[in-house]
Amino acid sequence: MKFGVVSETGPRERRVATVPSVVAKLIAAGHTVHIEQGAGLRAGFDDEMYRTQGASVLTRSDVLTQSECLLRVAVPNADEINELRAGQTLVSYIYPKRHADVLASLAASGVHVFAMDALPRITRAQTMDVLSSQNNLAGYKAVVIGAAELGRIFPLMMTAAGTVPPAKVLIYGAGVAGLQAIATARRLGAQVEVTDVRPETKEQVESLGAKFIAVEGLDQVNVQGGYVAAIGQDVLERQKVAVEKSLTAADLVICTALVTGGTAPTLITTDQVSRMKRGAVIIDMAAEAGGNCELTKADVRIEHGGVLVLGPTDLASSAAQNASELYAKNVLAFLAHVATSDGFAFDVADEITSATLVAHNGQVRT
Amino acid sequence: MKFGVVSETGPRERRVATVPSVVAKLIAAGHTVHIEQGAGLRAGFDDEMYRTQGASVLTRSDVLTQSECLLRVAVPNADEINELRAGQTLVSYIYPKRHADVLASLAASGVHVFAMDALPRITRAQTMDVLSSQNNLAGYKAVVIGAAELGRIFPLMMTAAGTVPPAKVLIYGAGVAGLQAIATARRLGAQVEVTDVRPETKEQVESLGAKFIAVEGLDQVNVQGGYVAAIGQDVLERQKVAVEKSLTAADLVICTALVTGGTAPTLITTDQVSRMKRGAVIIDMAAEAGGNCELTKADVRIEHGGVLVLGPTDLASSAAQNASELYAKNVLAFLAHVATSDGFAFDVADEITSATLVAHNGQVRT
Amino acid sequence: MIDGLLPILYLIASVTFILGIKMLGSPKTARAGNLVAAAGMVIAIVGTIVLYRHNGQPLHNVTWILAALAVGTAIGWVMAMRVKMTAMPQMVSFFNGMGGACAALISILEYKSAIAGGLAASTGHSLATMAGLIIGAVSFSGSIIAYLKLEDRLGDIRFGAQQLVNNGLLVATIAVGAAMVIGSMSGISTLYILTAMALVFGILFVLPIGGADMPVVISLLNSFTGVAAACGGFLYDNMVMLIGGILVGSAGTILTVVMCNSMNRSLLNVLIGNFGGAASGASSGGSSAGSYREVSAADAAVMMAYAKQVVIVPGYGLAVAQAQHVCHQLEHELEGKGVTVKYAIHPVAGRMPGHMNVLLAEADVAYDKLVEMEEINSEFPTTDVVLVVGANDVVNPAAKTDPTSPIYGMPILDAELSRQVIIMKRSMKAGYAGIDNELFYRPNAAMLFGDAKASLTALVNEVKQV
Amino acid sequence: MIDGLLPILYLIASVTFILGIKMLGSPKTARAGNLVAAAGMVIAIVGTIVLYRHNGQPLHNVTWILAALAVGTAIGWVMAMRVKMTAMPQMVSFFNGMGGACAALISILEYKSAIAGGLAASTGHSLATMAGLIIGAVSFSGSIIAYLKLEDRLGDIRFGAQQLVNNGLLVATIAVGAAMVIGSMSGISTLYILTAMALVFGILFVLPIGGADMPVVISLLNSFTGVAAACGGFLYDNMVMLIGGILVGSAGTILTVVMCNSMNRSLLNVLIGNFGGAASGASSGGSSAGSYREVSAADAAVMMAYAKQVVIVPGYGLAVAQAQHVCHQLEHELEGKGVTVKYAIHPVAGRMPGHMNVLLAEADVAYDKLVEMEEINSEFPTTDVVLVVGANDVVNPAAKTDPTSPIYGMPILDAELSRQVIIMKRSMKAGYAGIDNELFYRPNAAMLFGDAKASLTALVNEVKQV
Amino acid sequence: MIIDESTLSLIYLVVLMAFLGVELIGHVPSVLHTPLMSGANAIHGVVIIGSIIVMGIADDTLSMVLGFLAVVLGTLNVVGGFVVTNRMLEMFRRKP
Amino acid sequence: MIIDESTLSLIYLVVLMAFLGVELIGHVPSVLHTPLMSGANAIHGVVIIGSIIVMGIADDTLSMVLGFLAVVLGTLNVVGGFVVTNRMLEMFRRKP
Ligand SMILES: NC(=O)c1ccc[n+]([C@@H]2O[C@H](COP(=O)([O-])OP(=O)(O)OC[C@H]3O[C@@H](n4cnc5c(N)ncnc54)[C@H](OP(=O)(O)O)[C@@H]3O)[C@@H](O)[C@H]2O)c1
Ligand SMILES: NC(=O)c1ccc[n+]([C@@H]2O[C@H](COP(=O)([O-])OP(=O)(O)OC[C@H]3O[C@@H](n4cnc5c(N)ncnc54)[C@H](OP(=O)(O)O)[C@@H]3O)[C@@H](O)[C@H]2O)c1
Ligand SMILES: NC(=O)c1ccc[n+]([C@@H]2O[C@H](COP(=O)([O-])OP(=O)(O)OC[C@H]3O[C@@H](n4cnc5c(N)ncnc54)[C@H](O)[C@@H]3O)[C@@H](O)[C@H]2O)c1
Ligand SMILES: NC(=O)c1ccc[n+]([C@@H]2O[C@H](COP(=O)([O-])OP(=O)(O)OC[C@H]3O[C@@H](n4cnc5c(N)ncnc54)[C@H](O)[C@@H]3O)[C@@H](O)[C@H]2O)c1
Repeated sequence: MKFGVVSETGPRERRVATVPSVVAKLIAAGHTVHIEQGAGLRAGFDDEMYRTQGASVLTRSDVLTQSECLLRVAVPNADEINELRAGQTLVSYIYPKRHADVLASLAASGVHVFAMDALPRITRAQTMDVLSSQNNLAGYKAVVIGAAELGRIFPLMMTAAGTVPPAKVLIYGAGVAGLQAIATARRLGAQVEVTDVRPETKEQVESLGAKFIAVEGLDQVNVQGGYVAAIGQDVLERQKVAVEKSLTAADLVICTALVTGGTAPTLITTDQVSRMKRGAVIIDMAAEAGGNCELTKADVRIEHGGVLVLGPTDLASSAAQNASELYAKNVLAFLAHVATSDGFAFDVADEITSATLVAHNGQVRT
Repeated sequence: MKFGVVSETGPRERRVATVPSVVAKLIAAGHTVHIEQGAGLRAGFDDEMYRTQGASVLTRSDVLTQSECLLRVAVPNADEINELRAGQTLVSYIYPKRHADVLASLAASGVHVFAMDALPRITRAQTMDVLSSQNNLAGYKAVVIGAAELGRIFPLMMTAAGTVPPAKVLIYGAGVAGLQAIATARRLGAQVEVTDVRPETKEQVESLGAKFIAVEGLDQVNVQGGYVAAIGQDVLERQKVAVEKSLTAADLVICTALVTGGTAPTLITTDQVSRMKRGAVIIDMAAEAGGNCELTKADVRIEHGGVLVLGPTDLASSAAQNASELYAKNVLAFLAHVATSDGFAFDVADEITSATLVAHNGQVRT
Repeated sequence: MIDGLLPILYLIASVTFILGIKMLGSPKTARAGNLVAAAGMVIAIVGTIVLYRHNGQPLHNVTWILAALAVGTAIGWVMAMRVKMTAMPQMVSFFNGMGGACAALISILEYKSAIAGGLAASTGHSLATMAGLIIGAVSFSGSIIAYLKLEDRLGDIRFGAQQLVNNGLLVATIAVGAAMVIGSMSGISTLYILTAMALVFGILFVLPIGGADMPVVISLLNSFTGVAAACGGFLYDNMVMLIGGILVGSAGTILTVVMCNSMNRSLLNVLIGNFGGAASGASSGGSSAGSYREVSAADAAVMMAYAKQVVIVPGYGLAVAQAQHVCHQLEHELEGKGVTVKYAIHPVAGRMPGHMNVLLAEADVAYDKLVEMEEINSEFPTTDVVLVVGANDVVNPAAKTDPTSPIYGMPILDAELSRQVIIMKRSMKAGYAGIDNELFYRPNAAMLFGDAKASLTALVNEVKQV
Repeated sequence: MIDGLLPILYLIASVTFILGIKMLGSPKTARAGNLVAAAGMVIAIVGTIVLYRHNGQPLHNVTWILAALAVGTAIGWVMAMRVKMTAMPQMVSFFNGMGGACAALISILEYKSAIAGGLAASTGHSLATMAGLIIGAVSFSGSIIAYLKLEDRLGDIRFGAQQLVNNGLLVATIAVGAAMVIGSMSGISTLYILTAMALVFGILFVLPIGGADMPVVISLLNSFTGVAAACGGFLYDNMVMLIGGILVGSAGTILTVVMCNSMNRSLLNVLIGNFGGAASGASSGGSSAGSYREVSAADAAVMMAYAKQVVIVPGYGLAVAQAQHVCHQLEHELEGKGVTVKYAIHPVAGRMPGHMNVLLAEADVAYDKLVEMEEINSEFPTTDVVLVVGANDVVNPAAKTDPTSPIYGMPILDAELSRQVIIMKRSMKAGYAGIDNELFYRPNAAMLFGDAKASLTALVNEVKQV
Repeated sequence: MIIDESTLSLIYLVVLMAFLGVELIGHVPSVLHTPLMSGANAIHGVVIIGSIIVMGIADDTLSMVLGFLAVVLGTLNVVGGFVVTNRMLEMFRRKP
Repeated sequence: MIIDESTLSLIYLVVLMAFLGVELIGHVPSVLHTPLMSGANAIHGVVIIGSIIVMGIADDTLSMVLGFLAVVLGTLNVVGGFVVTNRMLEMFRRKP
């Protein structure tokens, strides 16, 4: 099969959908790989590296015309959708629920679409799970960037000039990103507190040496396929009360909470931010999904009463090299599941295929 | 005595020369403290906090006219020197060797100057040692900012999407900043290698779990008062050869090497940078002193063949809150040594006083 | 009056027995200990044949004695060399029975010659004779039954009033024995009846006891035989018999108790617990999937300390127990003993990507000890011991064999291929995927239950002592 | 023929001695062990007075016996209660001497009565008599000399051919003793000469030995007295004397060897090393500044395990040794024993600001266990043990007392104020500031030499076993 | 009750041996339980000494036959016991 | 050499007791060396039994006097020994 990879056009998107080592494996599996000139530069891979592994490095339009299947990272914008033609297949992030319009126009153009973000959270799909691989890096980066922004250091330090107490980090949501954020903040020496609504997260949080903020009634939270489907308003209220003290004492807050379909619950109100410490920083990883903090605006620096609120959407992308490698390997594993050297060959009834194939033969599938 | 603190004017300077908790101590010791409105804001201290501890919050000109002694952080620029009047005392960073002109004009204006950076490296002076307290924070921040800039993560991670190898960090100079950089990079999971020319640093580096790059002939290096005074050219050559492999493999390079008088030896040539990995980052903490890397320009982002060279001069300042606290406590300890509630009272023969009093009665002292 | 050399030889032999028992208690010296005791035995036997004087006369029938020794040696040697490693316990039981029979025979002969001599033997002498007879006979028949049961030629046999019958028979046997000691009963036929009673008691005593408890019973019978041998020592005022016998009697008794303790049961419970019908030993658990073995920290420690390569498979349980530091310490201790230790890191072990990396880095485990799944999988067949610490799904063979399993298709760590797998977890509960793990029931697998931190700490202590 | 009850009482007493010695070996049971043995002793004494039969007759002179007991008890009790803790070793030596004298007296009386009875005593009997006499007398005079030397009433006395004289006298004494055993010498005056020779030998034997080695010598003399007591047991066919004596003889000998080992010396070296003139024991080091004590890991462990509060002072050496993980483990073990453990963090410990924080955080030490200097300094006076791990300058009192010192004026951790300070480092070398540390020579300080990681590991092991 | 002196010594010996036996079995790792049991088993084979004596002083055929049997059985116990123990301990051979 | 039987038992007893003594002194922390020595010291005071017997069967004054002395000395050994040991062990009282 002929795969094509073009440069990502988003200004903050530094990733690339495939990397040289994966190119080699695709070619070994009998595929062909076309890649746009300079597509990997921002992730640390130059054309020469791709060429050595057997990819043909072409112009963007050549890649687009000569490929049967396009591998991408970011959700395509209108221009990019227009570049595609009917019968081509697109493998990319889509967030079909959040970007119903994008999906509709892709389907309308007759493009078959596999949404990598729609993979079911099952054991078998773990090697393909881009959400895990990318959120993991993002969780790490969120803490590192938070630490860089913060006017304090993380670890306790007893020095000749006095004792610097450890920074207090509060993390909302102990999913993939949240857990890695915990680990990273702990490594740097911060005191970490965590709130989540899935009951099993308590043990997981503690397994990383952080403190879980107890909220009653978590057993009533409805969890489906690993995602929080519904939380009672009363639980959210109790959570707000339980977290209050930690929030006002926090130096850095990392928000990662999402519920089904990738939308973000509002967990920090403007009023609460006003009560936070001067100099505190909030990194809202849920910004793309609306943010866990009322004040969050995606990719905008907001200051509110001495508190900095950041909503970076390019966290994984900021670890472009690793992120591209892992994304490419996820896609490789996914392609092994749905494609042969002669073209796609999949069973729509298969759990993985069914969930990811969001547009097929001009139809949006749900 | 009447102490005054004005806002720092440098655009990147977020620190403030005293903090509320230290104000309280100065007042308890019988002094008066005037502080410019908003001077502490960027470090996370608002006027109210100062006022509560007993400082009078005034306009800049009021502070300047009413104070006998001004406490500052950054080396004053020409405008700031003009604000001072004869007979006033200035306690600040000066770097008398590097800024002979500044010192000369301060002396010419009849200002008495204590250079906090000129403290002797003796045990007794440890509580006053601003270089230690600030470089320590800077060392931490350099790594954190490096980690934020880097397109890779630091720790080894074995995941379903593949293994991410640990980042390789190379550190030049294992002084105060270098050691803290080692500790921080190690905490985050990087593999750390270090080069220094003072022989005793080997053990110190290893005591932090990092690898010391062996260079022969270090016993001939001339160390005076904790500073490297002279290194033979042959040692530098051998060092360059020994480091080469680590440098071309490094993801992040932190430069902290300084020699007597705070000037920086050139340790990384442009040619060497060209051989480094695409995506690597160099944080040159010696930028203010000229930089350890040939390409370094203070506070300018430079890219060279996919390698990013940063020369931040505001690293300690980026941890403004802690940095201000520690600086203020250093100054407090220093003042306890040279001042009483009735005014300065010092013995010029005293090792500490003699070394720090760089301008007195219109004369530059050396 | 005894000639001076033989007692000295006997003293030397006694000392070798003491040393032997002591040395058998530590893996480092056990082999040597056995040989030391054996050498002492040779000294005692040869010394007896050559130097023993009865009423000033050397022993008669030396040819026959040597013939008997030759026959016994040949049979014993062949049997001992032929037996499979798995059949060792029954072999020990068999040999123990032989010793018991020998003691009983001596008593019978002694009684006969006492009658023949017509001398009124002293009470002590009679007591030793009767005790040797009864204990030896019980040990003989009991051991043979234990042997047959372990060989699976005999099942557990229980009947209604078994305990009552046993106790009754025991009391009767002792009563008859006592009567013969004080002289209110006598005669060779009474003696045969007494022997028969003791033999029957031995049979009934062992019959109902379950297979898992057999080692304890054998150990008990072993100490019985020791006491019987000591009785022989009394009869002949023979110090080496006395000392050897008592030593085995007391050490054997303690060993029996220790064995019960390490099964978390009392001796009484082992001996009469069987009548309750709860015959399955605590040392093997049952489940729908089969039965599993448990292993003690001490045993695990010995296995690991004598291994060439140990691979540690960390999982989510390591994180839950926060046992990473102890785990690192175990690695350290093992390496100190010349064992190669590696960590097999499964890509999804734990609950977040890189979970094990974070943990082990925290404990300062060197990066180059962490081996990726693909790489380590080829090493398992040559690995002596795999220590699974709080992992479950990542070593579950169902991922390869059971298409209906939710983890089917996930690559796993092939821990099962190694010589021995020790699994540390708190219970037989499932892991994240909620499914049973067949590995736990494999013959080369054994469970070490408990919180991983506690278990690892115990293991470290034991390894230090090996 | 002996009446049946007394032997049983003796057996009980013997068993209490065995148990007592065993229990004295572990801090947990030591007190109880002493009482158990004492109880056994009471049983043996009372039993003897009441039940002993000599030719069928009870003992005469019971009033006098009781009087003697009363006198001895009164004196012994008062002496034992009055003695200062620091003078314990010489007290033990004194009491040991009394035991030796008692044994010697018995031998003398026995010999006299043998002569009086005119019976040719058996060789064994004579052997026991002479051995008891010689050994008892040596033990008596030696112990008294040891007592006087420890009381500082006597210095080390050496002269030219001392070793030659000693050996000669020893040979002569044994020769005379042997001659009396085989009968080629005899007579009460010869006996007195023999006694005198033994007494003189005891004196000469102990005279040259240095103060630091005295405990070893006392222990040796102690086992001598044990053997002398056992000789008494032979004389009277008295089992409890025999067993008690032999037990002390053998256990005492082993103890002596163990004591030498823990000083890293051989027994021979202790006993004859003094003749070389190198009298200063290895257990106390010398330097210009004074002398320091060393402490073994085992002792340090016991002190710490029985402390209420232990404060650990980490320094640069902890980092160099990379011993942070073991240090954390020690904390854990001690807390497990109910000890409060804190870390005193000096602001400039190590080589970079926050060095100790980085280290201890790596080992997962809880932040709230780290106490700042100002805060912990007030706690030292109520701290039982301070463990200084590879720190030096930060606990150097010169910072407060010596204005010429380069560290003068630096605030320090007042470790010296605590009850006991244990310092772990590799040598007596100086730290960063390059100056000697007076703390190491304080009476409440003791050095535990070695790499901090190795020392801490040893300490952890010992603490576990306390 | 009257006990003669040599019996008394024996009683002491027995009690003390029992103590010694108990002391010897201290902390034995349970992998060594079976070998230790087996080694002890071989040691009580010392009862063979008794059967040798019986045979050595036997004068009637029955005694000879029974004695012969006893010696054979005792030898089995001794030889089999030590050999089996040795085989069990094979695993503790130090690795090269 | 001819040894009588009761002596033989005693020899055995001595050898075995020696073993037992050695076994008993296993791993003793060195803080316990002095108390242990002191306790052992008290135990060998059992020699007092001998002196009591001597006194109990003494018939001349010299024997009485020497016996009396021996008993006093032995008692000193026993009582002083146990009391001193007990005092040394005071520190091992478990904290409350
Ligand atoms: N790595 C990831 O990113 C990720 C994310 C989500 C899910 N997962 C899933 O998580 C699983 C990971 O496999 P795994 O083998 O690491 O874990 P696992 O299958 O969940 O098994 C962990 C085992 O540890 C034991 N355990 C828990 N606490 C313990 C303690 N304190 N001491 C001793 N044992 C303890 C539990 O048994 P007892 O209760 O009997 O003690 C449990 O069976 C996989 O199924 C994977 O798909 C992984
Ligand atoms: N914290 C800072 O920022 C900083 C910076 C520069 C200088 N300093 C200075 O450094 C000193 C710090 O005091 P400190 O007490 O921590 O250190 P120190 O005074 O240097 O003493 C450290 C001691 O540790 C011992 N040691 C070294 N390696 C060891 C090992 N492997 N095992 C056991 N012991 C070992 C050494 O004794 P042996 O050789 O006998 O083993 C040495 O005496 C102060 O003088 C301070 O002024 C501090
Ligand atoms: N078995 C597999 O194959 C597999 C693969 C990947 C992830 N997972 C699991 O799926 C789960 C979800 O991971 P994710 O990172 O994608 O989750 P997510 O992105 O959907 O949500 C992030 C976290 O936010 C939490 N959250 C929701 N509402 C909240 C609230 N009001 N307050 C605080 N927290 C709130 C969720 O519980 C979740 O932990 C995790 O347990 C992960 O381990 C399983
Ligand atoms: N005792 C005290 O009171 C005290 C206080 C503060 C610092 N100090 C000590 O003073 C020393 C200097 O600390 P600093 O941070 O101010 O040093 P610095 O800023 O002068 O230099 C930084 C480091 O660069 C190193 N360097 C110089 N030339 C180099 C080269 N060619 N290659 C590699 N490295 C090179 C130096 O050796 C030094 O380690 C440290 O050892 C510190 O611990 C002592």
